[in-house]
Amino acid sequence: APSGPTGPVIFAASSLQAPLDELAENWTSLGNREPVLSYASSTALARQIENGSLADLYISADEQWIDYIVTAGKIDPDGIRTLAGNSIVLATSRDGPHAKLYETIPTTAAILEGVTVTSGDPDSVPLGRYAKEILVAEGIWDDIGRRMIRTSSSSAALRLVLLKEADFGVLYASDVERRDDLVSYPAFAKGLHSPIRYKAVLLPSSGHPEAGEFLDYIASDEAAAVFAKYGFTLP
Amino acid sequence: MSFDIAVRKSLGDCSINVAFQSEAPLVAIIGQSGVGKTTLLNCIAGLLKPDTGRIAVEGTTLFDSKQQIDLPPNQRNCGYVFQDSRLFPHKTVKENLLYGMGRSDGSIALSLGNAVSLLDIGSLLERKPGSLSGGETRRVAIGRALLSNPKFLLLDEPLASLDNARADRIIETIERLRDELAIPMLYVSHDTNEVARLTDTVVTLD
Amino acid sequence: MSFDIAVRKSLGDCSINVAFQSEAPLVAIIGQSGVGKTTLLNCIAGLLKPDTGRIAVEGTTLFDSKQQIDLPPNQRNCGYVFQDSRLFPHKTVKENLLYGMGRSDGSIALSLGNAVSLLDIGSLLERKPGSLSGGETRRVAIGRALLSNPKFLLLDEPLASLDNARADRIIETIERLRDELAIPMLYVSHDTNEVARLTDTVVTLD
Amino acid sequence: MIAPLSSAEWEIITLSLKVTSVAVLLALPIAYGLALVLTRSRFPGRFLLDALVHLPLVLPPVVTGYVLLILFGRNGPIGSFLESTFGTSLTFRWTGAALAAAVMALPLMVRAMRLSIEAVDPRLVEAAHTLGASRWRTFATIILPLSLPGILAGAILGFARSIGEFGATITFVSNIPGETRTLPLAIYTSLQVPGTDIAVARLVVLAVIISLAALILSEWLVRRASGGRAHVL
Amino acid sequence: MIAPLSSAEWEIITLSLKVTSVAVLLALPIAYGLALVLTRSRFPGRFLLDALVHLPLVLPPVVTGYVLLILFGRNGPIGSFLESTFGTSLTFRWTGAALAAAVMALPLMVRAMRLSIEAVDPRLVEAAHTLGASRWRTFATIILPLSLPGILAGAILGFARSIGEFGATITFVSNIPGETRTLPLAIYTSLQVPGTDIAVARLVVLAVIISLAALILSEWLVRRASGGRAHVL
Ligand SMILES: Nc1ncnc2c1ncn2[C@@H]1O[C@H](COP(=O)(O)OP(=O)(O)OP(=O)(O)O)[C@@H](O)[C@H]1O
Ligand SMILES: Nc1ncnc2c1ncn2[C@@H]1O[C@H](COP(=O)(O)OP(=O)(O)OP(=O)(O)O)[C@@H](O)[C@H]1O
Ligand code: MOO
Ligand SMILES: [Mg+2]
Ligand SMILES: [Mg+2]
Repeated sequence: APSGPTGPVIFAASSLQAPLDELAENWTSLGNREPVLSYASSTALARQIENGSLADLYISADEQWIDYIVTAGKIDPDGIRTLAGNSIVLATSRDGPHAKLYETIPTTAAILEGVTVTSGDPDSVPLGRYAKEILVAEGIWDDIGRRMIRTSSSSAALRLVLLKEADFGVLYASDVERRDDLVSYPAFAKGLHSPIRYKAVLLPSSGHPEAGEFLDYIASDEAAAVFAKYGFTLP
Repeated sequence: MSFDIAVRKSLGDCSINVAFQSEAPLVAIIGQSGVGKTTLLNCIAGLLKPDTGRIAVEGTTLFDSKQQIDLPPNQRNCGYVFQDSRLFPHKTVKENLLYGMGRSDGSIALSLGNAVSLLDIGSLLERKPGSLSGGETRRVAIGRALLSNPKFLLLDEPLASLDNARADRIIETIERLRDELAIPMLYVSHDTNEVARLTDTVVTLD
Repeated sequence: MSFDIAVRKSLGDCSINVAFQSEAPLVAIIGQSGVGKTTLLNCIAGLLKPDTGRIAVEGTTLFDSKQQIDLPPNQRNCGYVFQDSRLFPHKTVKENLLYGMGRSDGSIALSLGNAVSLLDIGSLLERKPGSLSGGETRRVAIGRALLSNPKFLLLDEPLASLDNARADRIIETIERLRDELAIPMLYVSHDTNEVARLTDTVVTLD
Repeated sequence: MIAPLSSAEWEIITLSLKVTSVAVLLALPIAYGLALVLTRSRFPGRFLLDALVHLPLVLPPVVTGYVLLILFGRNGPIGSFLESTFGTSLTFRWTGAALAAAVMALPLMVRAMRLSIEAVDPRLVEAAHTLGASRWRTFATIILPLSLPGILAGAILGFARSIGEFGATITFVSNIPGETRTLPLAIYTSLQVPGTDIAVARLVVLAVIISLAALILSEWLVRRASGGRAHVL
Repeated sequence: MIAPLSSAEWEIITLSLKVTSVAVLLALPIAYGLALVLTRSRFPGRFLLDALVHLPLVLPPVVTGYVLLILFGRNGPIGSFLESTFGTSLTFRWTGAALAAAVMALPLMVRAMRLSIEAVDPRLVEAAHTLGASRWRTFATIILPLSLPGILAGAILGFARSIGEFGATITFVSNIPGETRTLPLAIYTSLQVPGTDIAVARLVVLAVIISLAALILSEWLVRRASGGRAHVL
């Protein structure tokens, strides 16, 4: 690993930064060496791994890429661990004009009539793919999909809602959960989108003795509580 | 009074201190190389600011340190043949010649055709200055100054690099301007014959 | 044979066709402005390539279109006083003077001190060329060429912009080089007195 | 790889060219004005202006995009003014992409232009003045044409930077197909999904071809402008 | 906002400055060499080289980073060579971040330098030749010093571009704290987490301060180099 005598090198999706930072701190306070966490998009990290990075652990927000790594690296798929899940909500600013409105209007279609909606880009961002599945299932994709503001990450979509540049965001529950400036509306029935799973895998190149232990730790029940604290669901 | 000039100016190690008044239309300025002749012309053209002094040509005050008059160079109506020619490299010879022609309130009304045949530069009109010979460059520079419709002329060794025949024709023109139009001129030269032919009024710098 | 030269060269509208051989160390080149004097010197210095011809100085062939000889300019060992001086603007006068001194196989062994006092440029040594007067620039250009330890000299109107006293001293030096060292020189000038004083061998271009 | 361009690819290319040309045309006069002002005088605040112009180069593009979003968003000071005055908005529109590209290209263009303006021989400016030319005429007839190489170099740099602009664009105007999904955003989008290597490669090749074409054009322009002048060495 | 710098912030700044200075020092001679070659002659392939130099400007930074990853990765042609020959690797190391920054800065530097090299008066080069100077001496004593303004402008552009480089860096060398997490990557990282506005603002201000300092330094250098020469207008 680049940093030599330190802890294992973890390549992790940016969207997991908040819980993972806390978990790494906890892990270190248990007397372990501090893991080195490199946050970037799941894509960039996967390509780096493919091209011979010395990472010990890969934690992805995008199942496609973990499958890709597992296939390309001939990794035993049994080694994949699911750390957490997530759900999708419709959110708006608490002090915006739409915060009250949608308490009284029942259907998603009615709420989203004529307003600006943002989410991840369905072509490239997992969040967008889930949003598209939901809107298709709701039968309003043809209308919304055309005018949806497609961002390059879940955090960019969140930012647009926070700035009120978009009236509504189709966002991860974990991004909305702990914010008191947003209200989320449980507009979507469960099961409208494929399950959201954050998965981790020990990379075959890993020689770090503590990498496996750290993986066990972040997949533990104790860790699940931390994920839950940040709005993630149990795996 | 053609010229009423008193200039003090320090530039690096050199300092000039000149004062003269003249009724003669053509005043020759002579002096050793490096004595400050070009510096004096630059002051009169408004490109350098004298430390103190007064510059008036034909009764028009161009500069006066006491009265705080300092006309900008583009309002001094002077035709200046620079020692280093300074043709515009991106313009053709013809465009160079025409550059100053717009000026309305000058005294020399020379046509482009006149100037071109006088200076024998007809074949150069469409060329860019970069490919001209030394003497050709000089002739175009003279033409540009003459055509700029000036009220007075500053000529800094105008005939350098010119063959005798051509130099002769240009001197004749200068004599004509001196006599017929009484255009005030300051004429810097090292050639004593040239100077003797043109004027009795000689200012020697030292 | 000091010079054995036969050059044909077309440049735009102008074409030169010169041939001369000379035992005299100093050959004057005269001719109207624009006739091709500078072009000829550039060919001899190696800056322009003649269309056809042969250039030999003191028995050394510098160019021969038949034998396909074409020495690059930096191997021709010539000291060239350019008509437009071409001092290096980013170097001091002293650095300009010393620039060519390294050349080993030349014929003029002049010391920096000699050249400086001869040309009267001692007070300019630390200045940059940008602030020199016309004549000062000229003198430094002459100094740079003389100090470059050349086997022969090309002088393109070396005395332009110089006052008589200084021009005289430089002519004396040129005469000394001509007589004592028999350095071949091509000397371009418009001044017939100058030419008459220096040589009987005159090549007229037309 | 050698299949003809799909209509989606055409759309991306025409959009990119539209955004880039508007960006360069917008930035060119502003950059030249800034270059002039930064070259000519030492007014108070000049230094701040200089720094401000450089900022988009120094800051990560995401930050520049974010700042644009805050300023030009519908709640931002400029954005709300534009909305109320002209009824238009730049956010999430191709015009916003052009603005982002222009802002990112600006510092490069200014630098190149400054270099050329500083190289204009002041003796020629003086000569123009003695010939009666006003400040303005001197500018238009001497300084502007003599600094043409810098303007061209600035335009080339600006074009290249604009056509490659990604971070500020995606942050400011998002990634909307047909509206703001320019070539770089399309490449990025394809890169995010495994198994799209061919689509990515096609788009990259297109970007290379466009930039080659632009280079050829610019070289031709430069040679025309310089009148085929010989080169230095 | 006015709290003193934390040790993490210091680490980020020193890392950024290290990466940037190595990048600029690395790119400077290469850029100048390329500028010379592209200015002086019309060898076959010159055009391709020109286009290649511009590519990092035209392509989205992610693609450039990806190409670097493929070339310099442990399995890549250059990467495996470096590994087997020198036992070192650039991937996921600050040296790789410097390489990415250098590659991204290169086209800007080359353009500025070309502008100045093309402006060198060929008559001075001829004069040097008649004074016996070889090609090499002419280069070192005439062309190089006279193109100094372009070198300085290139260095400024390169420095600014390097210190702001994000996309190619995070793609090529990831985002490893203390090793490759430069200022822009740190800003990005902070932007991902809610409630870190102050941390982001502090980092942005630091970036601004560094670039201001660099500008002041460069202006001072330029003025020294030009000997306080007067300006054009
Ligand atoms: N910027 C400057 N700094 C220092 N000295 C300068 C500057 N400009 C001019 N000088 C000096 O001022 C003196 C006068 O220069 P000027 O050009 O007026 O001379 P001149 O009489 O025209 O000479 P010449 O006949 O050689 O052209 C010269 O010695 C010159 O070196
Ligand atoms: N690149 C070019 N294109 C076209 N014509 C040119 C070019 N270079 C020079 N000439 C022409 O060639 C002729 C000879 O020029 P040259 O400089 O040799 O003249 P010269 O005899 O030295 O004149 P002078 O005494 O005026 O310096 C001139 O008419 C000039 O205009
Ligand atoms: O790191 Mo992600 O896949 O853009 O949330
Ligand atoms: Mg003078
Ligand atoms: Mg000549």
